[in-house]
Amino acid sequence: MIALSDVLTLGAILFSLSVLGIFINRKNIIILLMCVELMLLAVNLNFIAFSHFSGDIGGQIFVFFILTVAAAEAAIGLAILVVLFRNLSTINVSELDRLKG
Amino acid sequence: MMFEVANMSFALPEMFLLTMACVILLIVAFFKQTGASLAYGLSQLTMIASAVLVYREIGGLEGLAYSDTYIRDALSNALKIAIFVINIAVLMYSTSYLKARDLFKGEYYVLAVFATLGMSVMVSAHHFLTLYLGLELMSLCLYAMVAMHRDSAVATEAAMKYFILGALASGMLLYGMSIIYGVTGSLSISAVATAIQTGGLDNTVLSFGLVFLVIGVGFKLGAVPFHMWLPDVYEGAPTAMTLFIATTPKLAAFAMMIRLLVEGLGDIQMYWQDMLVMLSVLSVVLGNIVAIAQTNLKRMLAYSTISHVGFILLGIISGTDEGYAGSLFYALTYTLMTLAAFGMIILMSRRGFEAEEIADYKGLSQRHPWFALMMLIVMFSMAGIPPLVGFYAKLAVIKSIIDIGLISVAVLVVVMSVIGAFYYLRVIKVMYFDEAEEAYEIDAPTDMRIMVSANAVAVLGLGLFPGSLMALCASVFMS
Amino acid sequence: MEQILFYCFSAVLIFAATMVITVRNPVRAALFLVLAFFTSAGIWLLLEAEFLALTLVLVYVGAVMVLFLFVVMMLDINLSSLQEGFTRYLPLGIIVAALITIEMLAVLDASHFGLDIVSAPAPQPEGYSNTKAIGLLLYTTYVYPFEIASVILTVAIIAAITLTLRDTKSRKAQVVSEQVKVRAEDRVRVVKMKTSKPDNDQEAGS
Amino acid sequence: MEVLNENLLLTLVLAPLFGSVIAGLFGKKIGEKASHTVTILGVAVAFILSVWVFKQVIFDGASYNDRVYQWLQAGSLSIEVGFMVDSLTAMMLVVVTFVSLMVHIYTIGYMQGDDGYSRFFSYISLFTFSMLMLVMANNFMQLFFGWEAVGLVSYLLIGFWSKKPTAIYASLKAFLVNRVGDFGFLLGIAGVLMYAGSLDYLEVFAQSRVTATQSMSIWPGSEWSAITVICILLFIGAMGKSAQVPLHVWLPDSMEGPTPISALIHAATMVTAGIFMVARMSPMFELSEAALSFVMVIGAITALFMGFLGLIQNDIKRVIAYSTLSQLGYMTVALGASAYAAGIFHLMTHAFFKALLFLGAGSVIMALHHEQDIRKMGGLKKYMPITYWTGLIGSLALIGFPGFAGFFSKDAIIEAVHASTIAGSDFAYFAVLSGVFITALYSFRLFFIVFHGEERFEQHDGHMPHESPKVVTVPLVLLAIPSVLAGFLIGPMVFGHFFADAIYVSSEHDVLSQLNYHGVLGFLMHGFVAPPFWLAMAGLGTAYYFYMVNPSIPAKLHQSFNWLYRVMENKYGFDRFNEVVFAGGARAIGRVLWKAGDLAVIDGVVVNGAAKTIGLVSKTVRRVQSGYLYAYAFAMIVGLLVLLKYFVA
Amino acid sequence: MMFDIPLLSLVIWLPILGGIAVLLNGDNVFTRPLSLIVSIATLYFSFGLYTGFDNATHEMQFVEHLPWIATYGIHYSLGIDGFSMPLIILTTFSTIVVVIAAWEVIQDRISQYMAAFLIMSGLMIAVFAALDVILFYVFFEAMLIPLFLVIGIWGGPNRVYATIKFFLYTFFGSVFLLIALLYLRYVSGSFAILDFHTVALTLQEQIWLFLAFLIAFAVKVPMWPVHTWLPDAHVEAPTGGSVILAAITLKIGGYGLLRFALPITPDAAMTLDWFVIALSLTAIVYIGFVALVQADLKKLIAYSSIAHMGFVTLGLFVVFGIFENSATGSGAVLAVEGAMVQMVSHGFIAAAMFLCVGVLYDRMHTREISAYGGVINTMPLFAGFSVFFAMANAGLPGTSGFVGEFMVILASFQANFWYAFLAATTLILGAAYSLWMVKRVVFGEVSNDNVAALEDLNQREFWLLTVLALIVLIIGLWPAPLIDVMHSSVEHLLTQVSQSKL
Repeated sequence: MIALSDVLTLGAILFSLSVLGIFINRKNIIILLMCVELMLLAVNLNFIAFSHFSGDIGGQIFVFFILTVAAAEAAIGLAILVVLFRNLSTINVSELDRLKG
Repeated sequence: MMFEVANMSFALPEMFLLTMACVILLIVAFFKQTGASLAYGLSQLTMIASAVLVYREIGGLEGLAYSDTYIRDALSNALKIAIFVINIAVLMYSTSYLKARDLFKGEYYVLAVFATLGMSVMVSAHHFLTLYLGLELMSLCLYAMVAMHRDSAVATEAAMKYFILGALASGMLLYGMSIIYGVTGSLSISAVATAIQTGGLDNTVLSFGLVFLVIGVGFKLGAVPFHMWLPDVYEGAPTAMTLFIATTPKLAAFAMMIRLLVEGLGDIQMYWQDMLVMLSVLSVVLGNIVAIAQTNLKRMLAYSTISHVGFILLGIISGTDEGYAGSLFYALTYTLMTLAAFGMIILMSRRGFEAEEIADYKGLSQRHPWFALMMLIVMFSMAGIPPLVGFYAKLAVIKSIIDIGLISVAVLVVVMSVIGAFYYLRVIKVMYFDEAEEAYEIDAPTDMRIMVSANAVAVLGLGLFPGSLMALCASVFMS
Repeated sequence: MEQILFYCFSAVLIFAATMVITVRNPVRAALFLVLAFFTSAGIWLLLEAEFLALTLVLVYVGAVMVLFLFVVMMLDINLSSLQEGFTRYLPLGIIVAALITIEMLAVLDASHFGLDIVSAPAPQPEGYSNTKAIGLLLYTTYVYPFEIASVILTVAIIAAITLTLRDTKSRKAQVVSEQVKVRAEDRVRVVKMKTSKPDNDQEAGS
Repeated sequence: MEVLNENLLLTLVLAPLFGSVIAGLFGKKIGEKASHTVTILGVAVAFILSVWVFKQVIFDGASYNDRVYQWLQAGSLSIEVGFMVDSLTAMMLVVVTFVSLMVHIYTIGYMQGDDGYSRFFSYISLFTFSMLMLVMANNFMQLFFGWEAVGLVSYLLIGFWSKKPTAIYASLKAFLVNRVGDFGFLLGIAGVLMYAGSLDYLEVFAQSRVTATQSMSIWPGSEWSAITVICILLFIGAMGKSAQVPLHVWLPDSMEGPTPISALIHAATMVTAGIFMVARMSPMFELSEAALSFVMVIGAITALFMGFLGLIQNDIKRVIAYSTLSQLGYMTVALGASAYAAGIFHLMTHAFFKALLFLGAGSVIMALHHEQDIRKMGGLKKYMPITYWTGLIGSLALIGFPGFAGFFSKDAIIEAVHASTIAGSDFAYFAVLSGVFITALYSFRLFFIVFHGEERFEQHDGHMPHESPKVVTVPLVLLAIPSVLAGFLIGPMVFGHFFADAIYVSSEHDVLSQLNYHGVLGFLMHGFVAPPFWLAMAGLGTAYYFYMVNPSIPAKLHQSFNWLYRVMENKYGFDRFNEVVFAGGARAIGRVLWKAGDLAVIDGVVVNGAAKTIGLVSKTVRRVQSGYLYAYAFAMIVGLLVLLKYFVA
Repeated sequence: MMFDIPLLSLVIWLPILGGIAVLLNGDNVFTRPLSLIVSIATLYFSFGLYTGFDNATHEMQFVEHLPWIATYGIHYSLGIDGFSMPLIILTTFSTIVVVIAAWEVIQDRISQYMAAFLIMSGLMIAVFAALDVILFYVFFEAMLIPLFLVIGIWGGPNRVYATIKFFLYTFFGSVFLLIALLYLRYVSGSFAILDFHTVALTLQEQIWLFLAFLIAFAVKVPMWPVHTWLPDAHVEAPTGGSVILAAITLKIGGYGLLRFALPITPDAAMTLDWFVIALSLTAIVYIGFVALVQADLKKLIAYSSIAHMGFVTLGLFVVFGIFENSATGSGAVLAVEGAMVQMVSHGFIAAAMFLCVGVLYDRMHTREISAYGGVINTMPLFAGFSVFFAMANAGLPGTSGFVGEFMVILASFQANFWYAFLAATTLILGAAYSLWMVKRVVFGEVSNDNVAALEDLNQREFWLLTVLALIVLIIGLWPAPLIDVMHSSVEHLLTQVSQSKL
């Protein structure tokens, strides 16, 4: 039997990995976007697990919406990325430092 | 759980907004030349009409609808009207800005109306799902708006940062929601509240989930340490977009905070209280201190926003209706003042001159005494000097935390507001005490001039007679 | 059996996720992400969320990840400059991530969510369709969110187009209606020129 | 008992004020003549009324003590402006108004042609008013008012020639030194109020026996008799005004002012205010032997040591100024010996002859075109007979030649001191006795050098010095008369009951009653055989020998006792000490407090330091906002971590 | 005492609305007369407060009470007693002085200048009349805005530093007041000052509240060591600014202590009286020395203001010592009334001194003492006034400067000999710095060509100074009318102060 805590642990690890990814990734914005996807994946895992263990389907509905929104988010994120690349000819995170202080 | 036709009209303003958004979208698509102007006119009409729609429903049926995903109450009515009305000014200001810079495109208005719809959904959300969707709807529009000035490197950089961090914060918020869902077994805020009230839940896990919710709220408001996006976005985005981001979304975020923390998790107030104290104190301290070193007015206002957010949180901390009312009052007046401040920046700017450096305001009082006076009013109001409305906002929230005995926090934040007064004074100093370096004319349209004046005068007028607005805020929470 | 599968999937998922954040080549990262999604879908199946598991594969792998790959390839990214090491910050990152994991696991451990506390649900009755259940809810209880989600997708389209679509003048597409409406005088202009009178300018000038 | 007419008293006081205001505000418009007329008229009215009051008080036993108006009321305390007229006041009134009148008249001549002619008249009339307020006060507040007002006028008059740096320096010095005295005086008044609960003289005196039993703790562990503290504090005021060591330093410098005011203020009236005050407070001083001793010792020191300085001065007015100091010392000694009447008597005689001497000196100065150095005088006898003779009378009175006014008063003091038994009386006796010799020596040194011997003055355009005009000589003569005759009032004034209603002497201190007084003639006769007379004669003889017969002796003495001369030329170093320690010290302290305290610590470290620190913090903290996405994410993650760490229950 | 017209509101709003009218009118020939008319009308109406005043009661008079912010129970609540009434008249009077003083001197943006002062005058009157703490605080703070602008716009070369320092300093002080007031409202459930007077508080609460009050008002007074804004502000301010600053603004600090610190937290005041007294005495002595070495005329007068205000705080806080030592208590009355008189008197004298400096500055454009010398030769009238006001500043009897100092010294002796001793040093120090300044500026030979070219007072300046001199003289010779109005209030205050709240 899968224990809820096991799934949640997996979710937590995924969450931490995505957080770590955002922090250590200093070069490529695309990977940052992927990290965000990973994080949403962790959240989804949580929702599905809770939904499964409580027998409430609401969680799954939520995941459904998250998937939808994530797709929309990815579209806009990539659009911004494209615009950014046109302006700067780079997607290097460490070169995005015009605004600071 | 059947579809309830009877309550269709609950979401009438949202429906109207959506319809109008689609209409505007079509108009923009089909009228290449006049589309933008038409879109502007229509979106203003939309805002007015939506406000009227909400206003007409005041005193009418209140409560939950659509399987508890939607709520109409005094708070939602008040905030929606505020959002719509303030957006009228926002649109007016930004139009003047956009026209001068080849950014005058219909898409802006489409996005603005959609963002307004998102805010409206957030304000009326009584379910994690609607809250999240509203938030995303609003955020996505905002991301796009920031990036809209496609040829500007800073704008796109700001958009990128805003987007990544926003997505990160959304992720955290969702994680928190999932935990709360796991504990309470419910996604509806009222059901969550009931579950917590019933008791028997694991407090550790609850507070664990709470942390993530607080981060999500803190990010949207711009509370330290989740504020990092804010200065960059304020500075990088075109002023018109900054204006948009800085005003009404804060009200929506305020609503989100109330819905989540107060209405949903009000019974574990003792947990989030301490967290918010930390966020609020950090915000006030950092916002005020870092603002001192700024030379860019927009960036300075960004840090000032951070400190104002700290004050808004203070009222929530108290956990009393009076405190919430104070917070609401603060949020509304903050919006009003920020509107005026950015309005002034737009008013002063023209093509090729953004008027966003503080030094750009040198000698304003000699060239344009009236607008210098308006800016003076706004700055003093932000600094919290009576008899301007900013003072009463601070008064209300400080009073609420003194009433719960957090006197040391009160002392700390007021001392920080003294420090904060310094950078507002510097703007006034530049306007009044320095000599103008170059002669420039204001070439803003008349409606813009009138609106900015009216805006600043409102800051003064509400300062002299804050009673009715305060009563309104109080009635939202005390009815 | 379920448990073993779960652990296997979990291991692969964690490995894939680790690779996503560590590989330098975004294409490989995207592919590892696809792997992560697939394994997740497996786990979701274990958790009886069949509809979502399939949606994940279809929507994410089929659409979103393709979009990612498309963008990666479309942009002429100088990969070499992006492939410099990140080892300097890795220790700090790992410490922070470890701390967060520890904090999170302290809450999410078996003492709060173990089987003895939250036991597995009874199996679904015969004939239960996860898809149908979701569908039913989606169009009744969650119709309002559903509508909003559609708006979000619309906005995403509008935003993406607004941002990326270059101004129309650069497009080479024909505008048929304009071609039809064209008149002769639009194309040919008869310029009446006087015979050369160089003195005029001088007179005017003098 | 008959009560004096209040309106007349008011007229008496206000008449000079009226003159002063007219001359002061409208002097330019109404002209010089009208100015001096109106002020002289005012003072004359005051003088006539004073005489009338004197007559009423002395012969008809009238008196007056009532309020004019209530100055203020605070709680149960009422502070009023009012008059108290008794024999002491009456006598002072006459002396003040008489001398003042003389000086007013004299001034017409002396100040002729001066730019500030009207102003000068305004000032001296204002002074008269102030002095009258002082002597007629029936309470401490008003006393203090008069006290300070005369100080103000003195300040204005010393600095009258405001272009002269020395004059304005002297005026500032005079005011400040007086203020030091007033400092004590005000504290004394505060003490009076505390222990008596009132500022009204009679109430205070009535309470003073109670006060005498009380003690106060100035610093922990020391109990002082309240009355002693109060009396000493009050006397510090007197020390300032009456120029007692060490607060005497202003008086010699005050000679920078025009000569008429040296006569009026710095010889006859104002400087005696301290003497008057102590006499007025006799019911209190009598209760504190310690205070009396203090008074006596201070007086004795002043009497002796200031006399010495008179010996070496070369400025005609300074010689007389030091003589004034010395004589004030005599009066103070008398007060210390509880011989108030003798002190007051000497005050009166001194007022006449010292005013006479000063005015005489002024006459000489005028004749020599404002030359004040006695080494540039000499042989003036034949040019200025009236001045000469009146000067001689004044000098004889000063040295106490029997028969002249000074003799009676001074001898009475010496006898009284001799009879006194309080601590310090032995020293005081020695001081006053030696003082007699010194007085005679410097007085006649001056006299001989100025009026006799060779003519050393510079001739202006060939004009020889000539006698002063009538307006100058008439006052000289009028003053000479009482300088001779006033002494014969010794019977009633010192040994009689003249001051019985005003001065209280406790029986154990009553030295005057121990003296054998058998009428004026007896006193006079006794004077010829008493040591003071012989000392005076010795002094006179020495002066004659040194400055008429063998003028080389002083020079030789100068050489052999050079160090002593130097000490004396430096006036015992008081001025230098004050200059360095007090004036310089105050400025140094001020500079240190300002630069180190205000500018460096409060402004520099705290205020601007805080601002700078905040600015620095701001600059540092903004670096956290590095612009890098991962830093922003990191901040959020740290925030998450902190929240998780501290707030997850 | 009922009046048909709300006199207090009239006196408050007339100058404010008048100021706005002046502002809207802009710079033209009407600006000055209009301002003058407004200020004179205000003075006229404020006399109504004096004539209609009932000396016999300590109750608030001319009371007005309207709801303002109903949600929080904040009222537009006005009223005056014996403390506020003299200060209000001082304010209305000073406004006229400022308007006249600026008549020819200010040429740049005259309407803004006049408007700022008129508005400020209304705000200050309101501070004295407010009976609701929030109303009080609003006016208390709002006052800073016009003053900030006045110093910043029409000030000297270093005005920016001075004005920001001034603003932040005072703002810093007053935020603690806000906290204290809100805490009191929490305890008492009301925003009315008079309700605060009766609310019970523990000693610890009182001490904290007291310290908050102290910081707020000590900065305003200003007490050592939070005084350093004043010299800078004065030096840079235009003459009118200095006059108002010295005449009124500082008084608000003293008034605040009277109105808040003493009656609301009497036990804390008693516990900490030594502290305030120590600061006051430091102000008197320390600042006296500092004033001595100033090379700038305005700085010197500014420092002297600090020293003089030391008497106000001293007078207010020696009452506890007096209660301890003497049974009669008339000393305490003397002390408090002395403090009040000192405030009023200092208002006139400091105003006059700053006007004198203004007269010189207008002609020579320097405030350095060393630039002057022998002014008496070219400006005899001015010299006369200078000497007079310097003497008044030095506390010469017969001038108003004497009365307050005299009362306070006399009273403080009853608390402790050394208090009086140190306070009395002002006799020497005050005279030293005042007269030394006069000596260097006024007396002596004409020191340079600039001085030789000086012109004496014109009619406007002459009459302005004359009126001030007369007032100084009248108060000095007969302070009873001034003091009589405050007896009842003082006695009431003393009963409040002597009754423990514990």
